Amino acid sequence: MLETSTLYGLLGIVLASLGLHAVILQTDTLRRVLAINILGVGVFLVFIATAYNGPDAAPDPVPHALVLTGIVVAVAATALALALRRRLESSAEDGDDE
Amino acid sequence: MNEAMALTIALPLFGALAAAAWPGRSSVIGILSVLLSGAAVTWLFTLVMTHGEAYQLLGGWQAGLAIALHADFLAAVMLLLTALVALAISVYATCYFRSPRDAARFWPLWLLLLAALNGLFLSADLFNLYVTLELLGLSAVALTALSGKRAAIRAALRYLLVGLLGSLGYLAGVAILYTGFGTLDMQQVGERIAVDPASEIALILMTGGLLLKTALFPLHFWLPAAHSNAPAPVSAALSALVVKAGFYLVLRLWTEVFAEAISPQGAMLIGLLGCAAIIWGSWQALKAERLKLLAAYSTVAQLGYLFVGLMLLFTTPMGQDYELVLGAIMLMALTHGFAKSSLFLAIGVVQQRAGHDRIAELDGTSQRLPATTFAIALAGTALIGLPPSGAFLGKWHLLSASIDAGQWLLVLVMSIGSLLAAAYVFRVLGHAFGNAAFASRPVNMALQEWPALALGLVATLLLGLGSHWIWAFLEISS
Amino acid sequence: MSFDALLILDVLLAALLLMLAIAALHSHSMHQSIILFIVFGLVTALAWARLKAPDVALAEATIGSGVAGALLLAALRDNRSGSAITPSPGRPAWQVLSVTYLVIGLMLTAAWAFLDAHANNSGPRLGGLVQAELANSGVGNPVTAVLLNFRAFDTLLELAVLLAALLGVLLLGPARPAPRPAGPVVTQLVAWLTPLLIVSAGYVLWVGAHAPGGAFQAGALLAAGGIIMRLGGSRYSGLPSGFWMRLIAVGGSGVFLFVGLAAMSGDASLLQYPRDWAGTLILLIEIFATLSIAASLVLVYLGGRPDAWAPDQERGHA
Amino acid sequence: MIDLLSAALIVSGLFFYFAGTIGLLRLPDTLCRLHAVTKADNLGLGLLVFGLVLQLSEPLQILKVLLIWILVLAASAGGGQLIARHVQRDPGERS
Repeated sequence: MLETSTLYGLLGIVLASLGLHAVILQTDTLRRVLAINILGVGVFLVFIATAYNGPDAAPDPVPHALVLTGIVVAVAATALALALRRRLESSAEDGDDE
Repeated sequence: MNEAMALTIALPLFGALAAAAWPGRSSVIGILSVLLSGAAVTWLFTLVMTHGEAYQLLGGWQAGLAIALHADFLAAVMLLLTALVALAISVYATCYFRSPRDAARFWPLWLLLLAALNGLFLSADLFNLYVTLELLGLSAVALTALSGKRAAIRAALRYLLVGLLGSLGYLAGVAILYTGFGTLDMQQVGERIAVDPASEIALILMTGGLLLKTALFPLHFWLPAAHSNAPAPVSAALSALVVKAGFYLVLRLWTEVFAEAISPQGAMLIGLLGCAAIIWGSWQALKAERLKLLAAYSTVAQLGYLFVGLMLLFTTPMGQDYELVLGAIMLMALTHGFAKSSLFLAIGVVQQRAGHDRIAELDGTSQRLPATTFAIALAGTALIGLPPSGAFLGKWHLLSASIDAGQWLLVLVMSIGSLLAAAYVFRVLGHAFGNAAFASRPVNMALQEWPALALGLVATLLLGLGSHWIWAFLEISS
Repeated sequence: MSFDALLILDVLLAALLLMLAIAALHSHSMHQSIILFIVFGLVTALAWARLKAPDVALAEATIGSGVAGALLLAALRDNRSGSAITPSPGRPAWQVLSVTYLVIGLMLTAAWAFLDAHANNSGPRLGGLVQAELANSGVGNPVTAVLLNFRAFDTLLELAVLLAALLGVLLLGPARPAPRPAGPVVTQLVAWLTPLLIVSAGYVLWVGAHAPGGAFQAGALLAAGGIIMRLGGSRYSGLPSGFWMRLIAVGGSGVFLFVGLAAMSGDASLLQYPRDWAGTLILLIEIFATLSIAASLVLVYLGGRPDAWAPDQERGHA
Repeated sequence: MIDLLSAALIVSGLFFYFAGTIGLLRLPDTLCRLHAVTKADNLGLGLLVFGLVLQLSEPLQILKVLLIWILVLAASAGGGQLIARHVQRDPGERS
């Protein structure tokens, strides 16, 4: 029987796989960062799906807190990656290759 | 006892915040924090040695709800390694980062890195470990990019993406484990692990993610660029400590959480990858034209020994042999930690003096920088595994365990690896001791030369001659 | 509403998310990819809300989709003003094929393991423990209780992660030049929205003690205010400079750590708040965390050290 | 009676949304699409909001829904204006 939490859990696994596939095979940095973020959302979905206890019961709050932490970590990492990329692009202009 | 655990994490973190808030005073704050957290680690170490393991539930909540900190012998040893290497690197860094701007950038990130390492060694909670892994990864990446050179930025970006992929793989495993077992506490998960799909896939995902971060062959592709383009003190920390943290977690997860779920084939696979790492890494190190690249590839090879040890751990029956192998792994990790940091720091001195690190042009180094050359020689001795270094004993026990287990391939690989290591070390020393005019003037750089020397001495003499306490303690505690 | 009707919504949401993810990852134009990613984030927020995770939905909409989207769009602008976009070379077919098979294999194994684990274990898990101890945590919202009390150590380290990323971004060079001044309509909109965002950040922070919300969502809302001000042409997004800026950036983890250490007296462990004070201390920590998170997110959006700041440091490198 | 009125308002609101979306998909250039989307959606949203308000009893909830309406109006006005300016600057992106 298909139920809500199973559906979202499986969706999370599929999204994570899509992200993994793209992060390995894509070559553009921006797209890789995007793929990492989608991979992260997939993993978060598994957590939240596990926490769901049906339409009438309260969900488990622990995975919710973990995912909140995960979202902030993901945005921090994204910011660092984009800053590194920007530096790489700007030094390409100056041509200071070693 | 519990204060000691909290302080080992809190002190460097506090130092990082203070150094970030007062960039003008960052060097002073930095050295002070490293000393204080070193003192806390020493305190914790003596407590663990005298009273046994320490365990604490943070916030006073019950197990499962709270995050647990756990200091056993292995954690205490890794903390001590980190504290000592960090002290040497910090002293070195006060000279290396002379401009206030560089110092203000280095210290907060370096202290965050230390806090992450200490937290990682102590944490007994699977999700908390993920957060420490990310803190470790991001601060290490930022430090790698410190020089601002294009090659360093490029290496840092790749290091970041690979690291993120690794930690998300780990996190995916944690998600599956939580689905299956409903807890994040390592001990509780360990009790519930069985040979079932959830355990197996979590084992694969978490180990895979960590191997990517630990750079086990063939997942090492990012390491040489990152380790060889970072500033010398950062390279030392990356090679000696950061990759060890990944290995430490694999060792911990395999022995404490997944022990039930690990098949002999899985252990074999890790061992074979370790063998490939030894051969490939040593060969690339031999071919390297720059000293830092040599040192980085040597790290790839040395990590291979640790994983060969891990395989032996799972093919040797419990009992005295098990402790022999575990002790050998720890000794190899310790020796490599001290020796590789010594080597990178020494290379940094050579690079600053000579303006380059091309091996073929190093002739005459020994006359200008005798202490540094001696440090390179000491570190090389430990990397080859010659007596009296700690690696000698470590390799000796790994070899005898392989012979006992009838694993002749391992014996062959470790022998070839040692020969290759001897070749690449003597290639460097041959040039360093060669007679030639050395382009730079002699300068007194005692504060920058002795950390490398001290680390080299620990790796070769102290660990080699005084390593019996490791086994003595392992026997007592079992 | 019947259970089945909602399941149809679930299936539609899942299909939409899948399509958006595939389109975002494989669209030909990067600009389109990023827009699709932002939409993906917003639809994900719907999925979180559907799974009864309103805290996560708020965070996803503000941080995961909002701030991350703004960061990505700003990064795309770097591309246009900077060097030409290098045409990305394709991978050889054997690589594509082997990676695809590997990932599909991993996906199927993981799905099988998930189904197995999910079928065999469905209990309250840690949720039961949280409910049992919630009254002792000082707050009424279980997610806030986990974040700031039961697993406060995670959150402390997470603020450190944000700080590490911020320090990394700052050392990589000066901020992007301010955008050209926006038109009158937008300027007016910004002037109008900013106070509203500040008020709603305060509300979300306050309400987080007993309802969905909290420091992270509030911090992201404040950051949104800063980002909008920047888009409206403000140079520093309303941030103070120099010492005060640094103090705000480290203040969140600083106050957190200080409270955690101060609580450590007698038998109490790190971060073991005195029971009667827990609610107050958590609010105190959250206020400073909100400011830190907001300042850090705006600073990383600016993309580096704003040029007029930190006169004690040299400008630029290359 | 109130239920009926509210349902009628919501359904007609949805119709305008539908029309706006068709316009977005079918109209030839950016400015036309913008026109369709902003005009039709604003009207649709207004009808939707009033339909919902009829269902609510607590004043605070009504206030919240009205606040959402005003915010979305402001955002779509600002956004629409930005897109239009962009098109004016780069006529190449008209289609």
